[in-house]
Amino acid sequence: MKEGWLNRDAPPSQRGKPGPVRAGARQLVDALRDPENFQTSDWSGLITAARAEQLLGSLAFRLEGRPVPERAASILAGARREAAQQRTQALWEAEMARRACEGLSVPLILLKGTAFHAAGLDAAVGRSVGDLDLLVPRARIEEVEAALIDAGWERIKPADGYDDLYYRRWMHELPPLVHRDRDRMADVHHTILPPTARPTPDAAALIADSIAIDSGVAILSSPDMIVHAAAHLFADGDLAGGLRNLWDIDRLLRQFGAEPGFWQVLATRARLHQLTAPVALALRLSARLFATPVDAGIAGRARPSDRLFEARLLARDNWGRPTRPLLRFAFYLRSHWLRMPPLMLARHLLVKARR
Amino acid sequence: MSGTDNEKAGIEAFVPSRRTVLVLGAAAASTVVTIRPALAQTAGSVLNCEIPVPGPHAAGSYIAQDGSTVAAMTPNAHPPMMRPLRGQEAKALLQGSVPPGVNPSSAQAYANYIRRLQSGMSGFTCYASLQMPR
Amino acid sequence: MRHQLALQIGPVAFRIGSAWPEPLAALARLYAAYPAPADDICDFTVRLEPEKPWRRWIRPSVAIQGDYVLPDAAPMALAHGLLAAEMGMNLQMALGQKRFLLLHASSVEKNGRALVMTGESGAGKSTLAALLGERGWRLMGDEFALLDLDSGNLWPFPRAISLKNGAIAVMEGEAPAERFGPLLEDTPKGAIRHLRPNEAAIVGMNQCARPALILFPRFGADCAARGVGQAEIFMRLTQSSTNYVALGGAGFDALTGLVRSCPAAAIDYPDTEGAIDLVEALWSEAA
Amino acid sequence: MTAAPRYIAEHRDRVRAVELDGLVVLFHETSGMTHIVAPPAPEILDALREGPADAATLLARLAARFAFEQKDGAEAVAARLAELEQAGLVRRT
Repeated sequence: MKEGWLNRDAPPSQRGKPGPVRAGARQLVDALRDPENFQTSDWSGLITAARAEQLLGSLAFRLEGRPVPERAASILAGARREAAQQRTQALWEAEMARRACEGLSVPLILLKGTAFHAAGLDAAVGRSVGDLDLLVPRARIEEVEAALIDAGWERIKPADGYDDLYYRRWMHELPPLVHRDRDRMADVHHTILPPTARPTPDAAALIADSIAIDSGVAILSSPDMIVHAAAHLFADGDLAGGLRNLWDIDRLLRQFGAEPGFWQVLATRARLHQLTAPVALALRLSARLFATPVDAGIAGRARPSDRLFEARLLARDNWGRPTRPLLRFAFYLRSHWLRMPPLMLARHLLVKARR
Repeated sequence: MSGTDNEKAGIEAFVPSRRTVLVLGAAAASTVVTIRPALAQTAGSVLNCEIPVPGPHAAGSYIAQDGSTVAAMTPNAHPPMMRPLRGQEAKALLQGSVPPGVNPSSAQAYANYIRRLQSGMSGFTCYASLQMPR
Repeated sequence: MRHQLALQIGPVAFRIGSAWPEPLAALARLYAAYPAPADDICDFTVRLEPEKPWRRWIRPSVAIQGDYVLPDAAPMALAHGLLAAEMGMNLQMALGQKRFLLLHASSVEKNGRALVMTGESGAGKSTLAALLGERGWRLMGDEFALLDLDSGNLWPFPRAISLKNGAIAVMEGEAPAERFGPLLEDTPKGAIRHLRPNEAAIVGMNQCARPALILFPRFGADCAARGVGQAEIFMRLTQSSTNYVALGGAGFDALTGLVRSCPAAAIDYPDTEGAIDLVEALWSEAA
Repeated sequence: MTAAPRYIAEHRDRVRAVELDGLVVLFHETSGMTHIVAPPAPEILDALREGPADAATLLARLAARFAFEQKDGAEAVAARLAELEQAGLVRRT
């Protein structure tokens, strides 16, 4: 543990004037951060916001065993049951991918939710998983795709035309695959950001430092997992679903933060992957919203724009509606800006517009 | 096993008799049926849905006779539909009739496009719900 | 939201928010005798919103939003706002219900035992349940049956009955006019008119029943009944459930329990009166 | 000549089985999936639980317990194994 934990902002619950009911996403953050002291008179608003942010499963486990009104308890119990089945399905997709690629001797590195579940991390508790995200060496990606297609996965975009070309040329993953019997998607990546994005993570280093958890499957090292979560939070999309991604970061940091030497390695890896600034911002936001203990040296000083990020992450009311449309739009533009060099962005938007 | 008395059946459960005939089935037969999520049937019956032809993933493309999407202006291919098909119109198309507002010479291509929809593509849940007996 | 309404239907509570007053006024009239959620906690949120901001006023067009949405859903005319609210609630159940095993089935009760009818849409399971509900049975629900995962009992879910086309006239001859909603013409499903279940159904909305008979009705040339193998019943019920897979092992245990404890038959019928006689006959055999 | 693949079946504890007149409904805990299986699939799963086996060994195990009427037993057993593998109920060792 290093000196100077960042906590210059009081937790959100102690800032501003406490209204009788806090707006949907704020309330959700309160409940996740401090379930022991959480109280509300608007359970409907809390549940709706949690569904909208895909955090109902996480919330259900945070509030398990706490005194909760009967109907809310029943809804949360249903959410835990659903989360258990989602976990089973996510792990099964990983297992079927492993079986499909068994002969290749390519280690499949599980990413995001599937990795959390496979490694039994705290971040997995109640977490929903949509697609199976895999990282494999770029040189082997075609073999992996072929093996998956052999085992029943199919390409869902037409294998000709602009979209496929766009993926293969500019993206960090193959066009998505879907399994014909199980209807589950698989995204096979060769790095964690599109090659067009300005930061260029060191994919070889990610793979070299990965940790085998089973024969044929691995996960990223703890610091790389944080770096990936931060990259995913900011660079992938317009911060939609960002609250769930930030909750992942809080859970991961609380678990990894106690590992000896973790913070030094995190700083080194963030620099190696050219993601020092996003990692710092992720740490600051996690501390701001979830009171996560973070290393102040890596997090850096609070910036005025942190407040905009916070506002964007919390732009959801207690009817589940997205709020602050202008701020959302600004973040949408920003996401495209980050993802592509300006000329390419223009070409992309032009092609989309002409069709 | 009919005609076997209870006591004997009980024993046979543990030590299968050589007389029990096991049909291994033809190589092409199927002995495993997996239950798939059945969202579509109910969703279709509770919701009004529509299918864009083609979907946003291929916006602007023409539709070839076999239902695949091809570059705009491809000879013998059909222009995109100006508006999405309503569920009932899509159903009529799939049954071989031509709903109002659809160019009869393009109807077959559009029907084939719908048949080729896959999970994850716009209109798929609607198409899946139409597949269910109503 | 600008306009709001909360409804308790059986064990499930909804809140519906709307950008316009009309859909909720119609909904409030239709559900006049229903209680508000006792604890002010709702299972599901439905929102009726303009498809685009200006579509609140100009050619108003209602998009069905809420906790769970389908991407292919088409917006509806404001005149069909009541139907949009009903579809919104149905959609939450179909996609979001995780407390019970949800069967796309109608059900009626007698002496604490339930008759469950499921099958293809348009096979008349809804009309049959509505008719039985006026003729000495307690209507539990015309659209969804909720199987308790622990006890194996069936929960009532007595929503307003959605009558389509020919079924409207059939029920207008059975139930008093004040229980009907407005006639909605030219909806995507043709003419639709909603019917509020009778008082027995509403008062009994918290009373579970033991499933005693499952029927798969179908229009046919003659009245006929045939037995259905248990594996086929199981298969058919999984296909009429939107959450069977999501419930995992709990769903498997509940559904195999139901199939093993409950006789079933497929029935063909040429008209509703014939169907009622057939159902009553099969029920006395099963009882 | 490459060795024929050897298969193992999912452990009995991971599969809930309920017999419904002649067919067996399986809930596979590991995958969360439900399968309805007809003979000889349940018998194959049982026989494989004695230990890993290739198709020929499996056929011999089945022959020790049951009589067959058909001649192309090996081909049929291979087809059944492929189905069960696709469903994830058996896998190669």
